[in-house]
Amino acid sequence: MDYTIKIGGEAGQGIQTIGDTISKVFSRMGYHVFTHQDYESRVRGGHNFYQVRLSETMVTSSRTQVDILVALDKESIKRHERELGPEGIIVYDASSLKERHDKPHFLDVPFNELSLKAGGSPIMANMVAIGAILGMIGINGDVLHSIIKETMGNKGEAILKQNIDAFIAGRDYAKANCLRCSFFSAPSSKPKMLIDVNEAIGLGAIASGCKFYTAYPMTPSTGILNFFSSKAEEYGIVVEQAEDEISAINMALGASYAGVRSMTGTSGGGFCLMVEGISLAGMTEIPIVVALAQRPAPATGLPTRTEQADLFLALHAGHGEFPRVIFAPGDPEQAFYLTNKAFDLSNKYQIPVFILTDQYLSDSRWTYLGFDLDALTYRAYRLKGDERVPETYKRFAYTEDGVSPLAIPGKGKYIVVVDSDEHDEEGHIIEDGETRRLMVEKRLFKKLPFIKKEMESPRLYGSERPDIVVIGWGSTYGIIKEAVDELAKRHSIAMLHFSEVYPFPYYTEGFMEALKRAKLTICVEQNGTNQFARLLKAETGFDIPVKINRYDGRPFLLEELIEVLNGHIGRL
Amino acid sequence: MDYTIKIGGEAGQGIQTIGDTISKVFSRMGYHVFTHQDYESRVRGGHNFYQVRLSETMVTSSRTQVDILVALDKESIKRHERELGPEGIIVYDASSLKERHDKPHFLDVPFNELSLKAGGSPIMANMVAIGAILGMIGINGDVLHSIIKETMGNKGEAILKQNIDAFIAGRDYAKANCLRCSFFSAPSSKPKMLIDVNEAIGLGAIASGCKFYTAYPMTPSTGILNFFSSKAEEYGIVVEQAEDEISAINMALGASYAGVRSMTGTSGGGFCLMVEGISLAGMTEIPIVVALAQRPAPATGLPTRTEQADLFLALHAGHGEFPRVIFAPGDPEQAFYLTNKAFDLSNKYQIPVFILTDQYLSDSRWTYLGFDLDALTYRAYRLKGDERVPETYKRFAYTEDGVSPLAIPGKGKYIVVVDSDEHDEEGHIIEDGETRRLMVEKRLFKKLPFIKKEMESPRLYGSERPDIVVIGWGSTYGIIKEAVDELAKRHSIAMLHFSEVYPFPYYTEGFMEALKRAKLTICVEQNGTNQFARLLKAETGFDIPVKINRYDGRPFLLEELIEVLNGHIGRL
Amino acid sequence: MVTLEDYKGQTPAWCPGCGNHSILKVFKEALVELAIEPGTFVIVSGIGQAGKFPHYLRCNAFNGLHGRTLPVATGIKLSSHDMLVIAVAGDGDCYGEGGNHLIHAIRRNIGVKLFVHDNQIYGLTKGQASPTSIEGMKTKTQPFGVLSEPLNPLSLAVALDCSFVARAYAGDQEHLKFIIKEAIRHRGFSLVDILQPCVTFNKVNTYGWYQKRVYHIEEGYNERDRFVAFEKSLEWGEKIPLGIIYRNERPTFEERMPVIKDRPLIEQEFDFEEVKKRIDSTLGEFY
Amino acid sequence: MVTLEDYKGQTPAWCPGCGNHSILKVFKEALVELAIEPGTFVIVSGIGQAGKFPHYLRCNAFNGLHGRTLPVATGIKLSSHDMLVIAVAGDGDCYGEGGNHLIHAIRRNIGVKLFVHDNQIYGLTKGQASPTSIEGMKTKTQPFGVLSEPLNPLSLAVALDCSFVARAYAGDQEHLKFIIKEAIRHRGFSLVDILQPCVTFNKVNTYGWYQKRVYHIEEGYNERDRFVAFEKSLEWGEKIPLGIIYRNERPTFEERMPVIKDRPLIEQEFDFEEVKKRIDSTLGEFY
Ligand SMILES: Cc1ncc(C[n+]2csc(CCOP(=O)(O)OP(=O)(O)O)c2C)c(N)n1
Ligand SMILES: Cc1ncc(C[n+]2csc(CCOP(=O)(O)OP(=O)(O)O)c2C)c(N)n1
Ligand code: SF4
Ligand code: SF4
Ligand SMILES: [Mg+2]
Ligand SMILES: [Mg+2]
Repeated sequence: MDYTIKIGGEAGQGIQTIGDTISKVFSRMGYHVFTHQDYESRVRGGHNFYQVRLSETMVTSSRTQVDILVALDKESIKRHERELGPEGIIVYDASSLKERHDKPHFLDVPFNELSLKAGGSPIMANMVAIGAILGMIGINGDVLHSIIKETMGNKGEAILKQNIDAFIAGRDYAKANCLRCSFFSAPSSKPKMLIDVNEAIGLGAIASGCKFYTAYPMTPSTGILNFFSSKAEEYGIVVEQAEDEISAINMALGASYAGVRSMTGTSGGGFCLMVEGISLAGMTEIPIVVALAQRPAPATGLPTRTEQADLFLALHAGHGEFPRVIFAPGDPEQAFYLTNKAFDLSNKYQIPVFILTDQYLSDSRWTYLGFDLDALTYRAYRLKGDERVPETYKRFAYTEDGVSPLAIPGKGKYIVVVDSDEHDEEGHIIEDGETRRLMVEKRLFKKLPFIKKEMESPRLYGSERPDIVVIGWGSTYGIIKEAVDELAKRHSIAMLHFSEVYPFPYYTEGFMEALKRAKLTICVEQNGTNQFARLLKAETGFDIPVKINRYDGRPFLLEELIEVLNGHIGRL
Repeated sequence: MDYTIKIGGEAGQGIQTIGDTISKVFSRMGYHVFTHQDYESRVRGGHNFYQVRLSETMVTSSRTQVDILVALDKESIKRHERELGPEGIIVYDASSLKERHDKPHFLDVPFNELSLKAGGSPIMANMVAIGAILGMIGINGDVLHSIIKETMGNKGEAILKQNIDAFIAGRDYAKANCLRCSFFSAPSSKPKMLIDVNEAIGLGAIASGCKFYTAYPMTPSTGILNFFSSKAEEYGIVVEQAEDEISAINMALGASYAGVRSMTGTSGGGFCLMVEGISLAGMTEIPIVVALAQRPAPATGLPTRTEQADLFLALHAGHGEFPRVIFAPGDPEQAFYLTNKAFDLSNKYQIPVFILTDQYLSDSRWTYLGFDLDALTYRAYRLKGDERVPETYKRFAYTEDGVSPLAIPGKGKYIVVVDSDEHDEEGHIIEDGETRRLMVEKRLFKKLPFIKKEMESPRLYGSERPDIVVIGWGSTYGIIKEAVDELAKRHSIAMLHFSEVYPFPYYTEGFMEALKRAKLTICVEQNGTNQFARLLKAETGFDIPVKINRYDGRPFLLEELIEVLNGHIGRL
Repeated sequence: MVTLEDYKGQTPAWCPGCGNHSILKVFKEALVELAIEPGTFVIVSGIGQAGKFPHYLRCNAFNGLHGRTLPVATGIKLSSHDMLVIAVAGDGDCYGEGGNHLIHAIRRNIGVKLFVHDNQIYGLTKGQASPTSIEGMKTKTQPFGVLSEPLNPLSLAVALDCSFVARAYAGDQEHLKFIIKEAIRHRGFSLVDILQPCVTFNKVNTYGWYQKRVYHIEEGYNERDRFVAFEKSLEWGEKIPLGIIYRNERPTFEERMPVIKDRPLIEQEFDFEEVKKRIDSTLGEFY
Repeated sequence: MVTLEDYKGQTPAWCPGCGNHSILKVFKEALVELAIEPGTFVIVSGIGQAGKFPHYLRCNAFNGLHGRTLPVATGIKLSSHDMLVIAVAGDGDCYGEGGNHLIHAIRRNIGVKLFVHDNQIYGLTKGQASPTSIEGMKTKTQPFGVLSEPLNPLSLAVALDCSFVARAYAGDQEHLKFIIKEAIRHRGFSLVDILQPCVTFNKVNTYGWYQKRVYHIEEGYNERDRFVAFEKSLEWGEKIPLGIIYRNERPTFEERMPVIKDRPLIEQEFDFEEVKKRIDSTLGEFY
């Protein structure tokens, strides 16, 4: 079982409800699910779609070939009919689309009529559609009942019943009328967790003691702000929508100075506005975690599409020289653990740590059996309370490893002074060259080797001594992984995936060996200028000869990537 | 004749007046002059100095060894006595310093007393000091008379006379009392031009048709704003101090869109705030020139000191991918011509061009015989007027070289639409991947090869087939040049200086050959992380083995650099 | 003669029923009635639903960054001050991200006409509170409701002596048109805050909500009296005044900038050879 | 007992005669009189002459970026709201670069006490016009004199319903001390604009200039009436009022933020094991 269901239509037609609901049904039934979304920068109209892949084995990417296309408008048929697989079916409501298709791969389900019959409103037409999808695959939908109850619980029994009736009507109609339907459902198993990367980052942050999140809304980073907001009360988190991104990062730095683990998140243009604040974090050695959800740029670009073109910006954001760490998780699970590591390193070394994601990852959901909370780390690095901090406390005391003890202001007789100017050990402005030199060495040179040691090597997945290595970073993880799985049937191939992107780890021998002995190395990036390949070259000297780039704002899809990879392999 | 005069004292004591005036006297007398300044981020007090080197041959750096130290306070003696050369003299006013030195290399000149005698105020004590300096070297000071007249012309005859009397008193006193003085003045020759890099940038911009300069004050870039302000009326330039740097760059982009060549300038933190605007320039393909005067960072850092640590920031400022050009002039002359080239390239390719300087360069003055105005270029790239622009004009029309015709809005029936979102040929928002792909190719890939062809190779100075190559960029030009001149007496050595820093020129063979065949290559940078050496490696694969860095905010001085270079050469 | 046809632009991507549609319609009508040709003026906008405005009518357009409408408009106006320069912004755009520029544009009294589509919400980013959102309003990012006092743009403008301050309402088209025309005719900086229902995300400030509250400022109101204006600007809640709140005739920035007094900057031809000669004499100052 | 000695900090790098010296002196005295211990509060500042302030007395200090004083202070206050959080800024710092944050800090009514050292000039960068510089003032970067209307921070604050708005003068130390104490005692956000002569660069607004004009607001003035306050805030020129212009008792932001109502954020201990258990149950929502 490996089906792809695509729901297409205009913004505001309920595509997201349908997609979210069926994914939840599938994951709760124990299937593996991968979803991705494609939408325009508008609130109503245009053309959007939501793609759900389900399987009884792990799936981590979207496929080109569609099995069930739910067309909520004509445009969806026009655009996506060609994507239909040989057994594929297009479900639509002929009367509301005002167009009838008589070809055998069309199934007309009167969404509206059935929902009205069930006593429902137009929103319930979506329930009929959900019913039709499940019916076609042969899923009964008991799970759906409870999901409907959970999400609509407070809307009253009557609405609830109408929804369920609508669902049943759709399901039964599809069962009865889809004579060509050859789908089957694998036996269900243990419920899976269905989660996206923004939720995973939020959870990872909360589990790491983050108590302060401030941001200015910006797609696709807003999901993190939403998540924090939704958990603010429960976990006692101060969440504040700032007046702009400059304020957001400065507030977060204020909170961190005051002793609270804090974080901010943004996207391209918003990140640009934080660049000066990042430099301030560098100078004042205040721990801060910044999530940067990339989208196609320059400027406003394509606000709801995907790209991986802000790596160099993150690498060099902020004037002057100071250490930083950059993570680029490949999936929500990595995001969860890396966010935890981000907080730990940021507080341990008193540096800014960036978590890079992108729209594709932000709008994808993945299934897991669960997250291992015992793999999380929490170490309190702050000096706390009068008893442990001497009155002569110096915020920037010179130390062996460059890390000075970090005390909390207002809690004793000592004082905590930080300064954006170059400063002495006490934090006061200086002018002399010698102190400057010592502070650069403390802040930058002394810390760097320790930070490098913390970095994990990239993940080599697939053949252990591969002829072909496909290199990726961040959000291409899932798709490269599946492509490699597929190609491994005929080739000695492996994926080398970097989720800890910078600084490069010290002991690079392991993966460098794989790169050097491979006959073919290929770097896959969602950008036009091979940013990661250039970074790898700068850091290791290794020049990846073949690059696959996509910069039209759309993610790679499985069959497409396999085809391009095959093309290169064929030329070996 | 190669004398270094250092004036030391507190901010507000008139160090700058003395330094500026004597430099002007020397340059007008036809000597070559090089000056540099060292001052604190305060308006009164602290310790500052101004160093003037004069010679009958070209000088392009500051020396460690001082010949005449004018000590306006005790601190200056404490700090700088040790810098005195074997024939050196310290001039001071024992009564105002309330300390007397009887060693032979001290010359007590009663600045205050003599100025009071000349009927003057404390400011005139500086005139006495100027007189003393000139008297010691044996300069009569007729030139000074006219300089005083030019700068104080409007203050009335009485003041003028007092000043000249004070000068004469100082001069004659020094002549009579400096028995140990062994200085002599070479015969004077054709007057030289004495200019700094901010003035040169301003002049270069004006000569290139720049009519709009907006900025927010920030040391050391403020000099450019001052210069534009001083010439606003004469040249009809709109100069506006913006409310912040974000406004400055956006205003400048507005003006450029409207058809006016425009520019902005700033330093570290201010540049950070412009980063989003730079990305906007990239997306809208609006020509813009940005001067970035570097200073030690991160954050506020050392606001009045020098560093070259924002190269990577300039290289990657702005989210997303778009072309840019970076110049880093080595002296005012290069700055003048490169600013002209910056405007030309920026308008030709509709891209942002950055001019990187730093505090050292901003606060140094250099002498020249003159600038060659015939070497300037001006080409009007704008479509102008109804007659030449069709009503169907498309701002972002696809073209062979990626450059679309640029029309001026409001001048005809056509319309000019630009958008920070991804857009079609007409400038309207789009969502589809195909247009996106085409626009990335137009904006970035098509233009890049043409831009690369415009770049000049770095300057190889010294031996033609050098064993030793000393590499630098930007403001280290003058010092490396003189160091190489000195070392060339005993070694086969050359300087390779980059003032056109990015993109790297196509035909790199010339200089690459020199690098490859050299026995020793050394990169000299005013930063801690070898930014230029890393860029060179990334662009050419060549790894410079030896690096000389300084990151305490102070510039290299000649003898020091020679010594360090000699150390490396000795190990050959 | 300009007709509405001449103003045909792209098809709006706004939700059906959105207040922006009325504003667009009325705006075009006002331009036609003022006989302004499409190619002769420019609209600068930021990012947001309002930011898309200039794409939907035929005009010169600079759709810039979120929050940065006014600096761009100022740069254009200073370059080409005989051209009509209009700025269109959202409430988040102009009072949130771009708040600083508003203050300083008012101080300059630059002759830009600013129309803020004030829907008291972030529309394009799907319903977060804006600086004008009502206290207590719950959204996905204001889990405890809005905790800040809403910004009153009109009071702010009056306090800063803004030379034209008005409020209009997307649901009152005739009046809106009148205000648009007055704002365009005004010499200095004009701020028009247009109440614009967002039918999708703002479920508080609906057409009905506004309809019940808005009224036209009474005849005889002295829009030149700053104290009266301040008092009027504070009216909000049960009664919301529409009209010109405040107006003065301070000199504009472009009038005060000497170098463009005689001729717009863009009309001052650059004569390279002539300038080189002058530069040559300027270089003389450095000897 | 705290004494002035306890407040000894670095030696000021200000010019002799600068108004900042008096402010510093009076500020320390006020702290001593309020019996505030050096380690118990924090001063946040930006960049400028005023920005150096916290180095010159013994206190917790965050000397941040130019213009960004208020966001930092807000972050600190929200984290540790039982701590006194003071913000010190220059006029360029706070009304120029940081103007947007001022607007929104006032909206929030965050309990930060802001003191603006208003010398009507950019001091540290050597004499450019600031947003409060008088019209027509010529400087090296305003070759035609200042062309904009000066910003009136008090009117702006009153318009935004700022909960404490006052003006003081560095040359009137007793009164300044009174205002500093009142501002510190006030619960919500306080804005104190302190007229501070810059003896080096501002040759217009000198001690003499101020001395001739300032007067204490008359007894019986109703500082709780917003209209009266607005009128008073506009007084400037021949007569410049000193005193509390406006005051109200709006709830503060920290009082309204539910999660810190009971205990400051910083006091809410993070119990890793306990949180992991709760995360475990939150993860349940994703099944
Ligand atoms: C620097 C930056 N930050 C954030 C965004 C994301 N963003 C786009 S529009 C918008 C707010 C929209 O609200 P408003 O300005 O009120 O306009 P509306 O959509 O309501 O008309 C935001 C936050 C952005 N584009 N740029
Ligand atoms: C982002 C940024 N822009 C510019 C500067 C340069 N700068 C430092 S202080 C200052 C203005 C000082 O004026 P004000 O805030 O009034 O303080 P004052 O020195 O008068 O007390 C400026 C522009 C900076 N440090 N950072
Ligand atoms: S979301 Fe609101 S503001 Fe945006 S188009 Fe829809 S109704 Fe209008
Ligand atoms: S420059 Fe002005 S503000 Fe700065 S210290 Fe001197 S007198 Fe004070
Ligand atoms: Mg809005
Ligand atoms: Mg000031």
